[in-house]
Amino acid sequence: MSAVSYADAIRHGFEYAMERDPKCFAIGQGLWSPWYVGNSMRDLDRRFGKERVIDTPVSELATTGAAVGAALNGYHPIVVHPRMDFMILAADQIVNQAAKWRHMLGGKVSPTIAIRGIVNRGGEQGAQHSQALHSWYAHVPGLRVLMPATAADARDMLIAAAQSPDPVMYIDDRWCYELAEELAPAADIDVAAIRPMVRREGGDVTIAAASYSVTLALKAADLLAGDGIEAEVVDIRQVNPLDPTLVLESAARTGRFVAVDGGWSTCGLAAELLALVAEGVAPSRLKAPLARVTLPAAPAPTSKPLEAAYYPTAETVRQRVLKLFG
Amino acid sequence: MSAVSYADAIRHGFEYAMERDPKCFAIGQGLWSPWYVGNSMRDLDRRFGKERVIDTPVSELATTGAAVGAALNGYHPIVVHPRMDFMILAADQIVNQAAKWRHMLGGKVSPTIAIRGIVNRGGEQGAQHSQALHSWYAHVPGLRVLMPATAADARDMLIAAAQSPDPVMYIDDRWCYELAEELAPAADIDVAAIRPMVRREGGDVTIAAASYSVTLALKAADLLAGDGIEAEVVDIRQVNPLDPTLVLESAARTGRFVAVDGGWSTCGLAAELLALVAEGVAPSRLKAPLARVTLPAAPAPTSKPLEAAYYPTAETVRQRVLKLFG
Amino acid sequence: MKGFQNALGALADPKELTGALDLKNLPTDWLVDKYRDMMTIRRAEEAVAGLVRSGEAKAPCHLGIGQEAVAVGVSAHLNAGDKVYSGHRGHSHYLALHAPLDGMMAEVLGKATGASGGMGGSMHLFAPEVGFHGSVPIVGATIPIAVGAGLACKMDGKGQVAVAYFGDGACEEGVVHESLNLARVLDLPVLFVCENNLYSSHLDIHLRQPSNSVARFAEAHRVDHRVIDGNDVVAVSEAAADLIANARAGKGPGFIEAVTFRWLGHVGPNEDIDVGVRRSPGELTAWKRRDPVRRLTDALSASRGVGQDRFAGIDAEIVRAVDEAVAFARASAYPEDRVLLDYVYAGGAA
Amino acid sequence: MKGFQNALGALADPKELTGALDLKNLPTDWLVDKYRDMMTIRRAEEAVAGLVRSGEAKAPCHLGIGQEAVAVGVSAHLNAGDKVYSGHRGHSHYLALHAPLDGMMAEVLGKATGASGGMGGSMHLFAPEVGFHGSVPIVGATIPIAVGAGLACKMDGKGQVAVAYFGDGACEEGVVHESLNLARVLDLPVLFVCENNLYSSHLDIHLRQPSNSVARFAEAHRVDHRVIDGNDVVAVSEAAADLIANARAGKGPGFIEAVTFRWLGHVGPNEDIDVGVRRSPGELTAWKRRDPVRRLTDALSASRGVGQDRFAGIDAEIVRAVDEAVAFARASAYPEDRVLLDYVYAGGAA
Ligand SMILES: Cc1ncc(C[n+]2csc(CCOP(=O)(O)OP(=O)(O)O)c2C)c(N)n1
Ligand SMILES: Cc1ncc(C[n+]2csc(CCOP(=O)(O)OP(=O)(O)O)c2C)c(N)n1
Ligand SMILES: [Mg+2]
Ligand SMILES: [Mg+2]
Repeated sequence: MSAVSYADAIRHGFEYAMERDPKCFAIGQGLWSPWYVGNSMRDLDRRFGKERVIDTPVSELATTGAAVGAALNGYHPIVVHPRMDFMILAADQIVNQAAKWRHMLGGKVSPTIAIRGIVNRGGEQGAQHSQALHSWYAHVPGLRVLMPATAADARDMLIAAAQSPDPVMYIDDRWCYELAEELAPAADIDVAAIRPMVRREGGDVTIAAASYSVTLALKAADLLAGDGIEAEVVDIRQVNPLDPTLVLESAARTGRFVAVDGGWSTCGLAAELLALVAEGVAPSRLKAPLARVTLPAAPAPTSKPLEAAYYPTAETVRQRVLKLFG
Repeated sequence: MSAVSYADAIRHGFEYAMERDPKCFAIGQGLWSPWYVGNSMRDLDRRFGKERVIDTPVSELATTGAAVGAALNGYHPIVVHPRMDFMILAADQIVNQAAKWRHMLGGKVSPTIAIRGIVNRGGEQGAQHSQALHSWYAHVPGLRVLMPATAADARDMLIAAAQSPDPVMYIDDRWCYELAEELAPAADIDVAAIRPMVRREGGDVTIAAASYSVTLALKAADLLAGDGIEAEVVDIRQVNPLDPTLVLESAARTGRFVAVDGGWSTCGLAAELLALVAEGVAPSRLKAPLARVTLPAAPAPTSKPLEAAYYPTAETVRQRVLKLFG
Repeated sequence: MKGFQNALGALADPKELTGALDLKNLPTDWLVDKYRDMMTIRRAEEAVAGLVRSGEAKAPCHLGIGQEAVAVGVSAHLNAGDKVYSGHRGHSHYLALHAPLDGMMAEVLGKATGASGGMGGSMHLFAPEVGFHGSVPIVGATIPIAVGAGLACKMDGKGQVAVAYFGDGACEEGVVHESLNLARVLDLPVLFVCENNLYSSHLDIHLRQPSNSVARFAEAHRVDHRVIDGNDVVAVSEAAADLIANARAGKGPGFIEAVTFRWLGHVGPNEDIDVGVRRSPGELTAWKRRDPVRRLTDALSASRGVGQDRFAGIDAEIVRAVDEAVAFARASAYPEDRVLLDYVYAGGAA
Repeated sequence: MKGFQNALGALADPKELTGALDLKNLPTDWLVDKYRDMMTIRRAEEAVAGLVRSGEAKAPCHLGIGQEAVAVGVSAHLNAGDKVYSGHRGHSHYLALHAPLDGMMAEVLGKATGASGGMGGSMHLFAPEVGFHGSVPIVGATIPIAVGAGLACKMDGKGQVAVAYFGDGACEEGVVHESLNLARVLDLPVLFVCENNLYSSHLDIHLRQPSNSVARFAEAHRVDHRVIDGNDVVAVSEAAADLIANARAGKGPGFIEAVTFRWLGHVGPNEDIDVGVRRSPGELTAWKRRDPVRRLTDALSASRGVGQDRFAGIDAEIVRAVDEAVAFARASAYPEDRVLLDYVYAGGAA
């Protein structure tokens, strides 16, 4: 067996889900193009046919709505939005419709839809081609929000999303696409069972993150080991609904907590993680104030040096952690 | 002088802003209807003419975009969305455009737009007619988010929004419309100067809130006084950018902190407030874990008893505070 | 606006088309059934109006009295396997499929026995067993959802169709345009039914669009369309028969513009003639002369000799059924608190 | 899709319309100026292509080589008081207004001297002093913004107009439909210019719409429209003259569908014939025969006797200007880090 990249793992997830379930199909912009979604869906149209891998007009809202409609009628569509920025146009169908139909119609119908929003930033793409808006969707009850940090999760969460009885936001980050690891054979996955997990153990500080930020956290933990600090890294994985058990246990044990997130700070995922710890861990157990590492409060720039200043790195995380020991 | 209601105060704000500035105009659905936006804009069309108070087709996205366009060309439009739920359809123009044009075009142009989103819930209106999504907009750098809690602020923040050099989300809650107080003469207001303020002093616990939740917090503080607990109530007012100074000072002093918010919990305003305190106040100064009072993680129901179970009351806040002293 | 176009002509002029319907060669019993369906809708909505007036119903209720012929004419060609979606003014679309009266009344009162378990109220009805797959009040939202239902029908390959009901105001939402294109490009079996009642909330169409006929959008998207008198159940039925048959046969979507008028205000039980920017008592009185029910009974009496007693007998049955449904609704319990969280995710609260 | 309609006929057939332009009675100097404008765009975009190839430019660059006649024909009737908005493929719209070449090159490289201070790159240009009020890459986003600019023009009452450039793909976004209606209902001075290059990214229009002509949307919204050969600068100029004059005179919006073709791929400097679902080397070669520049020079040589030396002189000036702009861009500094926060709110960081 050889290592599979995160991008290929996504494709394997599609293949598994679509092979297992004839009611599963994919729809979105760029699905008939070899280079569109970072090669993570290459040749799916050839394999499953253009009737099950549907490329669409430039109509985010109706496309997403149509997937909701198919989902309400026995299908398991996976809608693909090549950038989260464009997906904003589909927000009504995601937030007002997909998230609410089960509840507001009495629990009798379920939009079994997976909505894949890709974070595609850097490369001087600028303010409208860089956003990571997972915190918006995490705010909305009724949606499940999955953010894979590893190749294995990229595949398995895709399968879970495709098989989920609830609407799922599946959010992958192109900065993860080169991550690679050997994968066990694919299997069915229960979305409700996807919970936070420890990616690295440590007793001095807890660093919680999701998606690409887990990579940063792990690199920072390596650096911190050199500083004599053992960091525990918790990968949140399912950011809504968020099971706080592991985070609370780890933070109570280490007494120091830093959340790292690739989105903005205010009302973002890092804020939620801090709030959970602040509510759930007695102040007497904390050895330092809690901390966040997020994007600065600004739209994404384009210019090379500004991009370098804008995106946090492992070193940014390390510095923030070191302050807690200052 | 006699007391002016919150709803009338909003109208006075429009009157002042439009009288002072011929470039200020209002646009949105229902503006020619006597009963549409809770009477908060009654007869403005008669007073200023239907060319400056424009009722529109059912087109949230283009209407908001058109206001952005007018704002980029020397005008100060106030777009009115009778419900925040419908405003989701305009999210691209708010988040991708209004919030970003200044930054991404080099600081040389400013969408001087005010976007009024009304929270209109209760009354068995259900999941798509009840949302309070202020936390979404607070997440987005470039937007200012104002949430008036009193009649005076309802008027003054409207004026500040209409005069702001930055795009402003002005979010009012129809549950506040009956609040009334005497108002000083209207004056120009600098939006950047709108900061949190203490609505009630107290030394035992800090309750922070915005908009209608301030009313709940004040009522809860009255109840708590009967329990022998003096609560300090901080009205956040401008929830983005959020100046944390006062919140941190108060929380450090009382050692107990509860955030009350009319939105959902996960990645919401209450989470942000807890995160700020958890970052900015040393654990040693805290006498109890921090706490939130928010909506349950569910869409709004319609049925009367479920609405009663869904919306927090002053008693809910009181109980949550009492636990901190348990 | 310059150059508003009255493209509808007589269809938008309430002085026209007020006489007895042309019944073509339709069977009398079939027509009497349509009478029963229309009267059921009307009496049921009158009962809802009563519940709102009495304060028992609190949820916003948008009544469609005066518009009954559209849903009845369309539903005549639908079956339980088809998938109907509607919006805020959906009672008629639900009842025309013979969905349970008591479920509707209970839903209006927010009771656990309601069509949506009391979780939605008047604006959220659900009866998939008869083909009513849901209504929601975000204007335009169910249109792409119906397109997706049509995609499911096409994939299922059983000749079923999806129907989207919406209004002239909804045509101003961009999603309508996207949905028409998508249905056309994918050749989906979707029937778009626009009830053009010439108003969106308080605004007359001439204040919102440059023409009073919305079928021009179907034309732009190359979707086969018919513009008809929406107060003529025979005309609606004919147009629906045609377009539904085409959709079942794989010929793609169709669009009906049914011109009609609502007798009551945008929301609630009053006429609201003071609220509309142009709506006047005169306009309303004139439109009531184009009553879809009366025009059918006139024709049935005149050309088929159906007697007053037959109508009266039906009316009595309807009144009884509506009364029973209201009593059922009143007697029903509210949902339990636990469903507030139980219905959010499959398998209960997270 | 069933029944795709080739409504454009010869306009969409690259074997047609390849000869010298009909120059009508337009002055030779005016026409030579249009040559200069088109060649400036072409050479500038070729230089951008070079910067992308060399790795100096990283931001996504969408080049419009082959489409130069549209912007040049439209801009001939605009002045600095007008308000032009564009999208991801906006270099030509910017340059046709004679906005600074060096500002564009510097912006492409993300330098502080760029049109947007280095904050936007190729997809975000800004030169309000010549009427270019901004381009952004969310497809369709600047269309309602241009409508609002038109509202400002109307309120200003100075006879100015707003222009929205967009593509055939953008027409699939609902906001286009909402924007056309709003501009029509409010009678705004807005010129909608659709560059129909028959592709949206990798997809041919026949895979996305039921007809290859998008002017049907203007028709549906009762917006005055012209469908023209977008590779004929004279035809574009005539249509624009007409519709802009009407808009200035208070007659409301206009719509131009300019049929054209891009020679390079959707993004970047390559032809990408392998990427398009239908785009082929043959199609591209055929379309290059409808070169808007060559058809103009052929006509100027044949019917106005303009000599090769005059063109060569202009070309030399252009090459020099482009080279200088690239050198300027390379030599310029990047923005300072502090602007990252300073540009978020008025008066600097919050
Ligand atoms: C997205 C959205 N915008 C606005 C509204 C408020 N609203 C409810 S019904 C309605 C009018 C719709 O008119 P039309 O589509 O003609 O239907 P009718 O009421 O005439 O049946 C409006 C504007 C809404 N519910 N959803
Ligand atoms: C809202 C949104 N959806 C999708 C995209 C991705 N995208 C960028 S350009 C483009 C094609 C647009 O085609 P067209 O409007 O015809 O313009 P052209 O590229 O042909 O000039 C697409 C789909 C985007 N930028 N914004
Ligand atoms: Mg209507
Ligand atoms: Mg194109």
